[in-house]
Amino acid sequence: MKEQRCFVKENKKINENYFLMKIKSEYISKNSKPGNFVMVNVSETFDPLLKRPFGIFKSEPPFIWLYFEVVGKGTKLLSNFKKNDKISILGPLGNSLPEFKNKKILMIAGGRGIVPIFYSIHTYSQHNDIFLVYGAKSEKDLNLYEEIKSKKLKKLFLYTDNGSVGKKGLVTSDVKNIINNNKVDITISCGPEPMFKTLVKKIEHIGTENYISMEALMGCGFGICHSCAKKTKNNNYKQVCTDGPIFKMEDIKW
Amino acid sequence: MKEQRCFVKENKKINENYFLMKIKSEYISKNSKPGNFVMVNVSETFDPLLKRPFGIFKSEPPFIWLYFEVVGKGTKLLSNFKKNDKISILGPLGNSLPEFKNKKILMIAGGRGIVPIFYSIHTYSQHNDIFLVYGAKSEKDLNLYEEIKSKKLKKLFLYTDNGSVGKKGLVTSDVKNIINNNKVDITISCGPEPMFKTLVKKIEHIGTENYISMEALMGCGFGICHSCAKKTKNNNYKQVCTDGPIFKMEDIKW
Amino acid sequence: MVDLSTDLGFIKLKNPVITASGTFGYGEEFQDFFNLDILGAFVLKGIYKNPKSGNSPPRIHETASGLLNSIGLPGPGAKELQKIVKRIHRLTKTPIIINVCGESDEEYIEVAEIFDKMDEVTMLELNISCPNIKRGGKCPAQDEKHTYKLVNQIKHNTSKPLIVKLSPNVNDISSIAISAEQGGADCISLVNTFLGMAVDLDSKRPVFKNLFAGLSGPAIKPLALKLVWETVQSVHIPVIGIGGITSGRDVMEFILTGASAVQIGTINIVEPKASVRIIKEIKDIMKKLNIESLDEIKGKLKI
Amino acid sequence: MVDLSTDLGFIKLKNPVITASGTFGYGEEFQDFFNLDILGAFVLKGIYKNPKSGNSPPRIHETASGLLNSIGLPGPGAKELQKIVKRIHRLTKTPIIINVCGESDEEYIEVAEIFDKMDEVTMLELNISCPNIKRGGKCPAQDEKHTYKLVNQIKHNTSKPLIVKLSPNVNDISSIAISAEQGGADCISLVNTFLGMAVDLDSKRPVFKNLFAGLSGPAIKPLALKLVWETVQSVHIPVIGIGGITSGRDVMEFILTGASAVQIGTINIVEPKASVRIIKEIKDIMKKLNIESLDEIKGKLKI
Ligand SMILES: Cc1cc2nc3c(=O)[nH]c(=O)nc-3n(C[C@H](O)[C@H](O)[C@H](O)COP(=O)(O)OP(=O)(O)OC[C@H]3O[C@@H](n4cnc5c(N)ncnc54)[C@H](O)[C@@H]3O)c2cc1C
Ligand SMILES: Cc1cc2nc3c(=O)[nH]c(=O)nc-3n(C[C@H](O)[C@H](O)[C@H](O)COP(=O)(O)OP(=O)(O)OC[C@H]3O[C@@H](n4cnc5c(N)ncnc54)[C@H](O)[C@@H]3O)c2cc1C
Ligand SMILES: Cc1cc2nc3c(=O)[nH]c(=O)nc-3n(C[C@H](O)[C@H](O)[C@H](O)COP(=O)(O)O)c2cc1C
Ligand SMILES: Cc1cc2nc3c(=O)[nH]c(=O)nc-3n(C[C@H](O)[C@H](O)[C@H](O)COP(=O)(O)O)c2cc1C
Ligand code: FES
Ligand code: FES
Repeated sequence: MKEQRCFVKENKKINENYFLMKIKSEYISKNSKPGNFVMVNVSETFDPLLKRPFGIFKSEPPFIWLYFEVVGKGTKLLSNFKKNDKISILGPLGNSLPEFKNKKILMIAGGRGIVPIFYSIHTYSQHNDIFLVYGAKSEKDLNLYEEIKSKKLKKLFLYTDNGSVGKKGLVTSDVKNIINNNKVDITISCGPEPMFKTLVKKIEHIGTENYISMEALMGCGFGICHSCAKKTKNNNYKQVCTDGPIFKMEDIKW
Repeated sequence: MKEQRCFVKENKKINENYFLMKIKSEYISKNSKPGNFVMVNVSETFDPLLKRPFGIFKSEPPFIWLYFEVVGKGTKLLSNFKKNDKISILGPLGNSLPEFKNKKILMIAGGRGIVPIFYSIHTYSQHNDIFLVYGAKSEKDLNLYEEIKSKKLKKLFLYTDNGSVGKKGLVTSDVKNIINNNKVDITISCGPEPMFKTLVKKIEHIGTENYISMEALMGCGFGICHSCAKKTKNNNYKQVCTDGPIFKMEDIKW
Repeated sequence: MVDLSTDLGFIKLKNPVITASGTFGYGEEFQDFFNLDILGAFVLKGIYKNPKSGNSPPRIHETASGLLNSIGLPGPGAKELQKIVKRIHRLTKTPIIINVCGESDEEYIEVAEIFDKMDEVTMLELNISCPNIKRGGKCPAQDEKHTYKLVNQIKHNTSKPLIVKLSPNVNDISSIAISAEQGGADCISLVNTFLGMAVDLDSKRPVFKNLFAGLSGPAIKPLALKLVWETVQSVHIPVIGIGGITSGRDVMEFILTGASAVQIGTINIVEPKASVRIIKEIKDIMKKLNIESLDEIKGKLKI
Repeated sequence: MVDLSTDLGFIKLKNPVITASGTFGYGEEFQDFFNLDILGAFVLKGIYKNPKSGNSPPRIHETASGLLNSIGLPGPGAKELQKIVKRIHRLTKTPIIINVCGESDEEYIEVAEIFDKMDEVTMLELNISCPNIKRGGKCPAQDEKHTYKLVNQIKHNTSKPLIVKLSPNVNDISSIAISAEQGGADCISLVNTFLGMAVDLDSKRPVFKNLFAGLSGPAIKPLALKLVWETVQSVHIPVIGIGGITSGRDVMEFILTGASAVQIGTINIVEPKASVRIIKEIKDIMKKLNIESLDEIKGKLKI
């Protein structure tokens, strides 16, 4: 983990709300693993004051890619960065997924939850069978459709809220069947809180090993401010930034 | 006077500390006069909070040019603007110089004080004889040497602190002689406070009509915050943003 | 159609956006930017009985997301302001509020009386909280008894609705607010600026001759909101929230916290058309939240 | 060679940069970023006698150039911290300061006694100013008598140098500072965070369960500097300035104002190597100003 000033190499608008940013960082790209994230300084001034957390979408030394949604003031500023602008980033941060071999892995991604999932597909698809369930509001939010199709996937299931692409419905709709029909061993999921809540009910006791990648409000990203606390089943707090962002589904109190 | 979001058309580094920024604003360029300034929003966030004042260097509808020195946080941010970035500016602001015809005018510019002077040369050189005294720390700070030589000048006197170009010495060194030898009617000067102080002593009672363009710490730029107060000879305060920035030299309490 | 009007008891404003004293000149200066009719009301800059030239510069100093000021309330004096008031009243029917200042209780009373007589004036705002006083001095709003006494005297000598503007530089805002209410205030506005300080490393001097200056702007918003909350909890009269407001969202937050209206200050200096934008944003938020009138949200904070 | 050392009377620090409680973990977490030896001292995060899990989220809320926090002082308890202290003492010889917390006077005293016995601990900082207490509660530093009594009791039960950390949420900082001094404080540090509030328009709820939270960061710097000035004027013991410090220039401004050292807080969270940068900047400024030792500027504000 290091803080470095890096160069933005590209900041591509994928659609109205989503950007894909390529950043040059030898250090972070070489040391990152699926699940890791970075804290990004979106402004050189004190407003906004805090860095913002973003998962690592792809890492091909000496580059990493962030894939972000513009939701507020910080991400708006981030969307203004241009090629060759300097940007301070701290990373790689957080824990990561274990290694898997010869497993049937179901990945479940809702919206920008595709970020750690994409990295995981890249890493695990060589030695495992990957099934991907990817859902978004509408066609235009399924931004990475092409990028994803290029990956080595056993099966791809697409969902949109309005049915404009793939099936109409929630990403969680058929998960149980997919798991059973394909004898899935492991699930890895990332998405908004409601997605997790539905998912837990559906698959907690189904026998799969379930990993999730969580978001939380973060101050520091490296374990000192205690702002990213999440309650665990046994009523303790875990820190998403250092104990996570990857958790076992059953560890979290939903 | 209007606040508008405009496009930056160019932001050229002239040397380490100086930038020349071309901005598209039909409205400001058409309505500005020599002496006017604009308030520039250097950041979309609240840090820095206040806009920054800059003289209008050149105006050729639909464009205006600012010529600025990087001295602190706001001007640093301004130097980062790139072509096609949007920028909010309020202007044109302040009073302006009167019209002159068939006069011998001596312009005196120290450092970035060249800004209103350059605009004035442009405006007055057709119907008046213009003499220019321009001084800076060293050769590399005489950034606009070429631009200036292209203007229709009766005579140009250059000064640098170290003598690397022109005469070695202060911009004020020979002003008295220049005025006497060339039968100057009017002086227009802009520069740092110490330059004015010296100048006043040298030319206040010499019989010329002396205009100066002043700087002051500004909050609003349009007359409501009272932060730009300057004391006048009769111990009142004038507001540099609305009563100025152009003053008669003898009105100010030095 | 959303209804932005808000009832201060003694008057109904067409919307909750009032421009704050000292940041909006006499209103006239903003005519180039927008039609003054759109505002809920506007407060003129603070006025003493006699002309004042203000403090010697520097008068402002920028801080992170904030502004320190020690302007010193320059102004033409009450008599001259009366003429100006007549002039601006011809420009707009938006309620005009006079920000009454004084170096002594007597002066406060005199100034209040002068403007109380003017039909063009809708309300008086008693500025008992200006921090830009001499070193070591205290303003009336830093003392419960002084607040009570002064408000009470003015209430007895005037008939217009009286807003009392409080200082955040106190231990317990509730007790000061209650004193103002008991003294006869019809409404409380807060906050005025927070006392702060800046020094200049090169000259080794304080930036301001008065040593302290008043902090305003976005930096103070969370502090102001807390004081507004405490005030709303302790008095029965309406409260006008002030401090670091720059957006429709900020306005709605103050109203949710219990403010009946707001004043916007520093942002006027930075962005002259801020009020126009803010009023539009309020409408947009109300539509988004499916609120038809501000009463649906006013003071509805669930705690 | 500029001399950055500063004398607190009871101890000389190699430089005035101390990292503030709650923003520097136990120091260990910063090892990846820099060698802890460079610091003047560091304060561990606040500790109670027994383990505490902290407040329920959300625990932070960003404001303009500021941070509201209601972390609630989670920690492993005094016994566990003793082990940690031993471990970090092996990493660095930089003075370790314990930030002593308590829900009752007895708990403060117990915690202070526990760490008073540890050789690895250089100083105790009495955190009588944590704002993240139950709604409506007051911390000892908001009351002169309580401050005096508590400081006095702890002074009698311990032998290590005692820093007393004050709250900015008071009417008159001088009287509290004097109470602490009279109680036996060897040094005063201030400010802890300012009470602020935030609300969420969508849920119509306060952002924090505790309603209020503590504001820190650049936004508060001008307010903190003023309180430090007032404190320096009223006591004879050294003062450690805290509040919104992010640069060497800020540090020098606090020292010019009379602080003997500073603590840097929120910026550690934002920029983990901030202390390294700040120490370098102090050196650069001293060279530029032609100052060889901090004493040449300490408290030299010309007013
Ligand atoms: C470990 C981790 C990885 C993340 N990875 C990605 C990613 O790859 N791509 C992506 O687009 N986003 C990601 N996020 C979310 C991203 O950090 C937030 O969207 C961003 O911080 C919002 O900043 P803002 O200034 O634009 O929004 P703000 O103006 O601060 O707030 C806008 C909205 O976003 C919410 N929000 C603010 N901060 C966070 C936060 N830290 N976490 C969750 N919600 C927040 C606010 O509550 C508010 O509703 C990740 C978050 C975490 C914790
Ligand atoms: C009417 C007017 C016209 C101006 N025209 C030009 C111009 O054409 N080109 C140009 O480069 N500069 C011009 N200036 C000065 C310019 O406004 C300041 O240099 C700028 O505001 C500094 O901003 P900053 O954030 O970089 O500096 P800060 O970080 O705010 O401060 C850095 C230093 O600059 C000084 N400073 C800050 N604001 C001002 C100010 N408003 N006036 C004077 N000094 C200030 C500070 O005291 C400090 O010493 C003009 C100023 C005025 C009032
Ligand atoms: C430049 C300036 C001048 C001010 N003058 C006055 C004044 O004359 N009377 C008054 O009651 N308040 C005055 N104030 C305080 C504001 O009205 C307002 O209470 C304060 O700035 C907080 O609001 P804000 O953060 O929105 O600016 C002044 C504030 C500023 C910044
Ligand atoms: C996240 C966080 C946690 C804090 N925890 C403590 C603490 O445990 N004990 C304490 O005395 N102060 C604590 N503080 C206050 C800081 O030590 C410091 O006094 C305050 O933040 C002001 O300084 P700053 O503006 O540099 O952050 C905490 C502050 C923050 C932001
Ligand atoms: S974000 Fe600071 S501890 Fe996790
Ligand atoms: S800058 Fe505000 S009155 Fe001149």
